[in-house]
Amino acid sequence: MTRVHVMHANSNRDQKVAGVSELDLRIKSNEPVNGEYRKLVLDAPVELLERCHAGQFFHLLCPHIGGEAPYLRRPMSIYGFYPELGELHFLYKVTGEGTRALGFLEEGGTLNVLGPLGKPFAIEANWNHLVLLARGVGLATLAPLALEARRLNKRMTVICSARSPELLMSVDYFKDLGARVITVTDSEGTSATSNLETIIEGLIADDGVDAFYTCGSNRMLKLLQQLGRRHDVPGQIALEQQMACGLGMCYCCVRPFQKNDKVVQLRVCREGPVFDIQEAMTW
Amino acid sequence: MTRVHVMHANSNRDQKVAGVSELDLRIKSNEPVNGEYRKLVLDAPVELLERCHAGQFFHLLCPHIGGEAPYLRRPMSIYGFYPELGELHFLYKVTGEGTRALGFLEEGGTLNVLGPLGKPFAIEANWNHLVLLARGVGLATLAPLALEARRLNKRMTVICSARSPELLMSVDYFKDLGARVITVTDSEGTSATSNLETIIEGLIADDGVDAFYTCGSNRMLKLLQQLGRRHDVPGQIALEQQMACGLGMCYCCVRPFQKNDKVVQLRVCREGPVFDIQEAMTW
Amino acid sequence: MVDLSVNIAGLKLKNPIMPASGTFSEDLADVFDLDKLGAHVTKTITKGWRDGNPTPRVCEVGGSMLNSIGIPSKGSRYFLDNVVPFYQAYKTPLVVSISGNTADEFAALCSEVSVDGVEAIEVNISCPNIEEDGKAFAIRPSSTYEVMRKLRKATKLPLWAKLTPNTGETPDVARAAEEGGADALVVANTVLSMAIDIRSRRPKLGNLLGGLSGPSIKPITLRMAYQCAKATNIPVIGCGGISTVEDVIEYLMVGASAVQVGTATFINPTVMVSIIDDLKKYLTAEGISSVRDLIGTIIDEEQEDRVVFMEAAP
Amino acid sequence: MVDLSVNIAGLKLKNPIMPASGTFSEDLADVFDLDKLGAHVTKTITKGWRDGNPTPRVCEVGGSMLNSIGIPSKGSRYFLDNVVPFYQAYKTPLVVSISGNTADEFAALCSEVSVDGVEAIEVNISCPNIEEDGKAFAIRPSSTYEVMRKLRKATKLPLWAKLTPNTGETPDVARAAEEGGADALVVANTVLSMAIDIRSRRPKLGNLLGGLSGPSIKPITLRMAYQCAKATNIPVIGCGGISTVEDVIEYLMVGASAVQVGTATFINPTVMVSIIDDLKKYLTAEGISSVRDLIGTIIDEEQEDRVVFMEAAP
Ligand SMILES: Cc1cc2nc3c(=O)[nH]c(=O)nc-3n(C[C@H](O)[C@H](O)[C@H](O)COP(=O)(O)OP(=O)(O)OC[C@H]3O[C@@H](n4cnc5c(N)ncnc54)[C@H](O)[C@@H]3O)c2cc1C
Ligand SMILES: Cc1cc2nc3c(=O)[nH]c(=O)nc-3n(C[C@H](O)[C@H](O)[C@H](O)COP(=O)(O)OP(=O)(O)OC[C@H]3O[C@@H](n4cnc5c(N)ncnc54)[C@H](O)[C@@H]3O)c2cc1C
Ligand SMILES: Cc1cc2nc3c(=O)[nH]c(=O)nc-3n(C[C@H](O)[C@H](O)[C@H](O)COP(=O)(O)O)c2cc1C
Ligand SMILES: Cc1cc2nc3c(=O)[nH]c(=O)nc-3n(C[C@H](O)[C@H](O)[C@H](O)COP(=O)(O)O)c2cc1C
Ligand code: FES
Ligand code: FES
Repeated sequence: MTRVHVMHANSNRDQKVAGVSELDLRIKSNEPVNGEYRKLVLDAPVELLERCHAGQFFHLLCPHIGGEAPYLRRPMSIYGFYPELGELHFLYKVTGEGTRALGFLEEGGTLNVLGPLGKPFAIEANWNHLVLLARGVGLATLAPLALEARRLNKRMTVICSARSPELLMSVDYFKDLGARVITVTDSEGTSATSNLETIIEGLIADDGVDAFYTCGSNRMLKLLQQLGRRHDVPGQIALEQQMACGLGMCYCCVRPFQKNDKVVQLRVCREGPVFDIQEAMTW
Repeated sequence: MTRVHVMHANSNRDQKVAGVSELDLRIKSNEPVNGEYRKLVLDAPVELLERCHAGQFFHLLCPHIGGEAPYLRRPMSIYGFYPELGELHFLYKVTGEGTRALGFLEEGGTLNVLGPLGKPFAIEANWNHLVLLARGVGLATLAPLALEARRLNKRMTVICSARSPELLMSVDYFKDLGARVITVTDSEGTSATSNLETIIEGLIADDGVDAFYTCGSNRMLKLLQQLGRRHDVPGQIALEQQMACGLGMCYCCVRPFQKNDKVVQLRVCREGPVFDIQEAMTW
Repeated sequence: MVDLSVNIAGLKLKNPIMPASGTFSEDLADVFDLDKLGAHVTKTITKGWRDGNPTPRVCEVGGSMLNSIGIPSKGSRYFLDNVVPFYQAYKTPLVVSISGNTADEFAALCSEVSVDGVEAIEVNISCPNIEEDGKAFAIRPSSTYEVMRKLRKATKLPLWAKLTPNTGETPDVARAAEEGGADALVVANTVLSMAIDIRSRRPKLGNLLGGLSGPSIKPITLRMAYQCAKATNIPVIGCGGISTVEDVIEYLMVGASAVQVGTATFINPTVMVSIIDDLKKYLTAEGISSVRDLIGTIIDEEQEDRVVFMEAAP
Repeated sequence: MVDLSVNIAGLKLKNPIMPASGTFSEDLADVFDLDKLGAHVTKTITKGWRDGNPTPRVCEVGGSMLNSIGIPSKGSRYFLDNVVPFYQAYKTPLVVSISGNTADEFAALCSEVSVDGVEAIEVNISCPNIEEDGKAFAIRPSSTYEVMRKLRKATKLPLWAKLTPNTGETPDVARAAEEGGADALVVANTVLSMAIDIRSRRPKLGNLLGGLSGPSIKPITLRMAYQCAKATNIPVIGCGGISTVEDVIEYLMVGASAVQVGTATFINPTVMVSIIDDLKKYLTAEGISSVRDLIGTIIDEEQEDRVVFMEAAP
């Protein structure tokens, strides 16, 4: 099996040319997407964008404005990277001090970013039908994977989950990339695990599924682990953990993983944020 | 002798009506006066302005803007208080973090002020010819005294000192109040102590002088102490010292004073900032 | 109506908010009605006259401050004749902070200020003991115990021992204070620190070294308050870096029964009044009827044991 | 050209800027050329495997951070086989930080890592000594002296003793380390602290307590660097809250011969490189030919005596 796009930023330790950049990027726009999310678009050099891969993240130095004074950087998945346009996109949810501060950023200002960081999603050459399962801001992480899959001419089914239909995001984005999109919501009562199981079992029966991709949610992880074991479908999950350095130095971002019958602590920023779905541990 | 305007904010300890206010005031303007100084005009309630006296100060909570993050408040003399206009004026020199932050304040914003604080200048009823000796930002402190003297129909001579003629400030302000203004500058070689001594000796000989007022400078203090002793002219000096609380609680702002052959430490914020010229100690 | 009152070793306070010694005086009466406070705590006094330290006595350090005021004092006579009567005009209990260079001098002052109008004595044992090697009494459990024994014999009033963060043995010192007779612990004083002006190459404080106070020390003194509450059975009064109601709630949750607000009053002289109001609002919003129901409510079962052996961060 | 080189107990560093243990690793090579640094200092290792502490392992506190990483370690074997060789590709000297639960275990590891490619050993004596009462070796002069004696016998390499701020006896501990055989002092580790989340009522760190680092501790560790430089005749390496060249100059002026940069690298991973550049610019602008001419140049004659007896702020 040949893996594509698993070019870990750190793969070549001897290279004197640094694989991770720390840069002040100009803000092109920073608009609300719906009540809870905002999209941040930065002007970025092509050279940087060409080193980006789906699943990787940047570590953002959130500004001290609007009375907010976040200290540590904040990790944020690459939502989109467009070397053609010279643009780097993030999709974020305003939750605390750091993301509130991001919310104050204005066109023309700058933001200091560190990246690209972490291990990206991998798409094996012989995987043809990919199933992406995303909820909320998890979409941010899976969006560039869909773009990648499209470039590689893969078939895709994207299951988007949200609290209510109004909060569904990026449905058109995925459709435009040629994906089949299935939406489920809490308010319509379609997002329960049992229903998801039925849907995915259906996909496997109809079409065959070569790989699962998801992020963050414990409930979805459990479901995909079961389905994966049942049908021998591999998968990858992007995980989150609080970070200080983002580079692998501080060991604050570890999570437990199951590796050959042993539980090991791996760094989300370095060995992740993308991990094998069967090795990830539910919590 | 009857003293006027020595109504120390704290004179009546039992009063339940507080004598010192902490208020957010609206900024009316904040303009440069010349290269080094700026004038800040705040909208203030009449009730507050009516409690202000020349020589008193406010303790300003400088904002966290422009990358500056001053922690303690900064003491600033009242440069002007106009109950008729509802205005409180400060004249400040940008020297460090706090005053740099003040420099960023914009019309329409607010500034938190604490005051009026400290003991004001006193003008005895039988003093008729007052001599004010000021250099640099010391003018800020003496300006409202001139206004006060004018209201009391006193004769005034104001000696303004500066590095060069361009840096002389408030000359017209004092002239408009009917004062005789004498200017001396370093660049013209007229500001030396010996020349000041000649000028003041002249004033005493011609006119008689009833009181001296000055601020801050060691050199002027020495001179006025000598002249005062020589001709039995009383005087007052406004002094500066670093402050934390501004209210008299922390004892960080003490300076030594000569009281009845003993050296005592007095608080500039509470027993001052205005002190008897003969009690002040040169440094 | 929510109940803000707390009980510190028999002394009932109408609310748990009081000033920290040295950051409060009669002068604050110019700004608000001092009867709003839970208690009045005076600047530390010594028996005789003291000038205090050379200026500059304060400086700023990144969002906090250093001070080396020293303990300028007009002496106990002046204090009894002038300061105590001032506070008698208020209903709020008066707590007098005292200090001494030797245990005996300290004890003598303790008995001298045990007068009508004084409701508790805060003993500032964070000051140097010149009989031993100049280290503060509260640096070591042994010297803490000894000075507290003498102080205990000198007064019938409640004794609050004010501890220092400049020690590696907080729980032991807390226990020693309790065994020596302290009725409550005030946790804590300032952290020994320094700043220099690189242009003049001189220390920013006239006294070279000084005490760090303000937001920077909160994580340190909060940890100490937690340790002291676990280590002893006497009430802990939290102190260090408090400037908002959230800070107060943190201290109460880790086990403090009341708190002292210091440096924040310099930045915002009415901060204690705002905190009292905000505390009422918080309790009302959370549906908690008494502030006492917050004390020691930290959820730490899993981790508690670990702390016994943890005296230094790794 | 200005001369940035300094000499730490016989080890020549091309500049005085190095990373603090635990805030640096091979991974930083992704960001800049590690040969720009004065030295490489590894994360503390222990003899055997250790998992480290439960998560969350870090939290923010008002412009600084707490950590309770613990000392996750893959053990000495992994270290010698993988980490030491990585750094051999660089010309910069490698300093290995080690720790142990008992003095003997500590000494055994010390001799084990005394291999080619390692130029100095930093001994993290700020970690708990489980043989005694769980207090860190560096809290008391006696335990400092004892562990340093054993470590001294275990290696011929320069020994740098890393002290803790969680003590009331810094000058005594510094002298004890010197007498025990330390060639240099690293001053200092993090300050034991705590933070809680008032909504969940839980500690913000999985380990309950953690170490405070970043700007908040600079006044404390700067004071310690000053005390250590006065108390001993060995070089002091300043550490704590450094994020600008001004901070470095302060440490050098109070007597440090070099500095370590920790938390600032998390905020700005290239900060050490900028500081080296800024230091060159500063020296050039001031007309100082060697950085060594800054060391210990604080003007403190008048106040120096006072400090001898000052161990706690008043
Ligand atoms: C690899 C990775 C990719 C991510 N991608 C995205 C994304 O594309 N869009 C998005 O909205 N969010 C994303 N997150 C989550 C995002 O980092 C947090 O929402 C953000 O850090 C919250 O910061 P705050 O100051 O607003 O919140 P606060 O709650 O005030 O943060 C306090 C501290 O906790 C940390 N923290 C809080 N929540 C999280 C979290 N979920 N994960 C990690 N650290 C957290 C913060 O970084 C900070 O150190 C990602 C997280 C990781 C680890
Ligand atoms: C009673 C009084 C009245 C004053 N009136 C005026 C005025 O009308 N106009 C004016 O321009 N300045 C005045 N000053 C001086 C003014 O307070 C300082 O220039 C200002 O505090 C400097 O702050 P900074 O942060 O800009 O400077 P920095 O040097 O960064 O300040 C560092 C610290 O030193 C203190 N400090 C620095 N210089 C002085 C000083 N001269 N006096 C007291 N503290 C100082 C600051 O308050 C701060 O705490 C007055 C000072 C006093 C005591
Ligand atoms: C200017 C100043 C003077 C102080 N004087 C005293 C004192 O006389 N006695 C005392 O026990 N503590 C004194 N302290 C310490 C405070 O009471 C308090 O313990 C410390 O400042 C920590 O609280 P904070 O962070 O809220 O200021 C003083 C603190 C400051 C800032
Ligand atoms: C995440 C983290 C991990 C650390 N790990 C270690 C360690 O393993 N060994 C050690 O001696 N110090 C360790 N330290 C302490 C630092 O080396 C340094 O002493 C401290 O952070 C103060 O410096 P700073 O303020 O520049 O960060 C660690 C600090 C942090 C923030
Ligand atoms: S965030 Fe530092 S190792 Fe992952
Ligand atoms: S500034 Fe606090 S007493 Fe004067």
